[in-house]
Amino acid sequence: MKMEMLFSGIGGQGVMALGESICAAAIKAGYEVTFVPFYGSEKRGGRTMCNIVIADQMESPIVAKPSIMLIMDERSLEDYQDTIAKDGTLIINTNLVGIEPSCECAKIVKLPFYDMAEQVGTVKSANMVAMGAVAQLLPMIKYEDLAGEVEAYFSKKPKLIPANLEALRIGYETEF
Amino acid sequence: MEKRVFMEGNEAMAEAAIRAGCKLFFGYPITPATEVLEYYARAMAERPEEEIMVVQAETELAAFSMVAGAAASGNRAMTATSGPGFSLGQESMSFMSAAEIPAVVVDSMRPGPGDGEILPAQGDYFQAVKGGGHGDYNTLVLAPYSIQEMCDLIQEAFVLAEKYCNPVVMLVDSTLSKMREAVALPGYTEVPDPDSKPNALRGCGKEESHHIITSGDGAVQWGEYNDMLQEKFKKMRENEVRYESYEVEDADIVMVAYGSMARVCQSAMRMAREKGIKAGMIRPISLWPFPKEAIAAVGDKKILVCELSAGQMVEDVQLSVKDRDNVYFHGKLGGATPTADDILSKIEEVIGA
Amino acid sequence: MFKKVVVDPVHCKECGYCIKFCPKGALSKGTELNKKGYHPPVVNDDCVSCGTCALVCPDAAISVYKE
Amino acid sequence: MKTVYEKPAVFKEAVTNYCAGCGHGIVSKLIAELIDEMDLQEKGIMVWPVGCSVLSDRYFKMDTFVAMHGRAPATATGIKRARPDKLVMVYQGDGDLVSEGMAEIMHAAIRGEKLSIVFINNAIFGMTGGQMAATTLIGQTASTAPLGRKTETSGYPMRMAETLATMPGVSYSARCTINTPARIRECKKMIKKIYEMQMSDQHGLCFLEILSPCPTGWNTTPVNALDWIDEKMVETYPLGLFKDEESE
Repeated sequence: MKMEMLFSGIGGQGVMALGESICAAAIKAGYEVTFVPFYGSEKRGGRTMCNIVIADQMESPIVAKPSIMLIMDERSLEDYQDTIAKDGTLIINTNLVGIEPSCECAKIVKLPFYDMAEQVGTVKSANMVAMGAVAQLLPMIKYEDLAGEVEAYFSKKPKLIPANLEALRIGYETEF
Repeated sequence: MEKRVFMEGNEAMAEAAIRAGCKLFFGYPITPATEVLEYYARAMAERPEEEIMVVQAETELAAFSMVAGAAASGNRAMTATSGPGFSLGQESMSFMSAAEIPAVVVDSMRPGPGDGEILPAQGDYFQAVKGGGHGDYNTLVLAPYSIQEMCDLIQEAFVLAEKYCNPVVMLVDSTLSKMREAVALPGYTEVPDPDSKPNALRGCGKEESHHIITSGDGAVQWGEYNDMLQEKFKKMRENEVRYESYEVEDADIVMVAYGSMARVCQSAMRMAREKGIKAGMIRPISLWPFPKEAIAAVGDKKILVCELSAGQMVEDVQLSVKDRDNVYFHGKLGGATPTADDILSKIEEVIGA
Repeated sequence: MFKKVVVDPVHCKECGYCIKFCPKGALSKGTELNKKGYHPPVVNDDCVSCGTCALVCPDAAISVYKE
Repeated sequence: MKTVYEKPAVFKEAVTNYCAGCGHGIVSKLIAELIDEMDLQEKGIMVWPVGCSVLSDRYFKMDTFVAMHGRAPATATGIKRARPDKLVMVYQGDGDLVSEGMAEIMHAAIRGEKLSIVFINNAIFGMTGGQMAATTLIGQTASTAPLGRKTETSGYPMRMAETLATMPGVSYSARCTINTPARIRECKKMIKKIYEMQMSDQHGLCFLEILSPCPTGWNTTPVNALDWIDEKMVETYPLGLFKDEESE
């Protein structure tokens, strides 16, 4: 098994935290995992993108054809959509993406992560909703492990845990 | 074995170095090596019982000189930088090798020339392996390809530096520095007493004094001193070759790659095998000394050298084999790493050639 | 024979500081050459063992004794 | 019989490579006397520069690091941070400290490193044969300034002691010279002072600039060189104490 993923957005959206949580949960499940971050040169509001590979054995950390692509803003879609695998799934945050994807892939999922997050608290949890959605495509990761990572991530701000867990849950349970 | 943790390369390597008893760190911020300095600075602040000492130097020139001073006192010391800083550090690399100072220097490569980019690259191979400083000297150059290996090798690097009284270079790149993966952090190691090292500066009292000098006293004396150093480098060449080979025996084509590029080639090798192409790989772990014999033993198979450079290690591969026409090269410049698919296409092209 | 000032002929480089600063004018340029071609100074009986010559000597070539 | 003066025990037998009348010899001798008197052979680690004093490891029975050109304050930082209980005795000339190593001395001062630095200012590059230094006087000739240093092309002499005295990381800064017996005695007291201050562990960088004769570099005789310090140098480089935390 070897699964390549690419998550991309803009700084502040929590794309990296989302990616790291998925990696940590996959490691718990016993997989070899690599997480490679790419940042734009801007310190705030710049590009944040990560390559994640989950596999049975140690593999190249460089993602060529992601089978899961999470796109949180429009520029990311323009830059990366053409690299998606033919049998891949593209997940788009419709709140920040106004254009139609032009790539060929098996499935395109459009979800308003900001709106969904707002329903359970704050738009800041949009990345958690997105993580829940991505997790639906990762049967090898246990939901409880992912929830555990969310709790660990907010361990210093425990007040934020319930809303973020809720955001994760609605993303995970949204049907697509 | 310790539980595996999900850690960034730079931070894991810094932790492994601390556990190897390297309590003295001198550095200057530079992407993509800065996290080593930051990790050490946090450790100094948060773990007072470990007596860690970090100085953020004014330049890499100074940072390397501080490392030289601290290591000359018999204590384990290191710095971590990237190409532009490693260039400034070359005077110290030459000096430390001449003065027989054991120290560990990390160069996390990014693409040059000039300021370049902050992405992954392997363009500092010549500078690290051939000696970017002045005079005739060599340093061991170790090139890990995973975060686990970064941790294991940096611990070994201190032992090797002390064994040969010579600086050791850890040559990594932006991908390895910045990526995260699961790593079983190595434990705390035994650290020799600084005063037990033969030439450590300690305050001699009435005993024989210890001198760190690199200036000669006439052609004969300095010639003899150089011969002594060369004798030592010869021993290093004989004893410290490290590499791994993968499915070379039945291979029709053997890739040679190191560092993060080797990770990509390893995946490409598996993809090639799935397609029925008999591909293998040799991964040099020590770039100096270079695993010449292992590469020579490949015989008349085709060799494909892959690097994130315009072709630097490929020269050492060519020097290792009988037939240079059998050696093919694939490189990429500027910071983009070829994907496994790119390498697979290159394999198919070379096999067909 | 007791000597108040002993000049090490190997180290002396004939800079003349000892001669210049001797408060008694007891030192003067010697006539014998050392191996480097310098003339180490000679001392006469006016010396009072004050040590000024040793103090100013850049080569630590002078020892001074008192009876 | 009483010994008034004998060569310091810490000195080795080697004849120094210094020219006749060189100030390095006098200052080295003062340091050697202090090592004997203060019993510093075990406490002290010496850091020497590149320049005429580069061969000092041959003169002293001391643990010694001869640093790269200009890097002595950085190297000494490494040693002091690794062995904070030691007295790190740094010695630099003007080519080393003011030209090649300006960043290193300034940043050691910025950090307030616990170091004692003896700085030999002879307004010339001695070892390489009489080239202009950053400390060369205006109008002073040098092999690279055959008509004398001109401010239009080569700027102005650098006053290190005054500059460092303005810095909070510096605990002591003074300038002295060694062209008379009285001044040599005074100089020794000042060197002793900067060593004691470091050993007290209460202070930052301690700096002593010494105007020192270079008869060869100045193209004159040793005795005339001593006069030249008074005639020319002290005008640009006034003697004095610019900062002493202990007396504040």
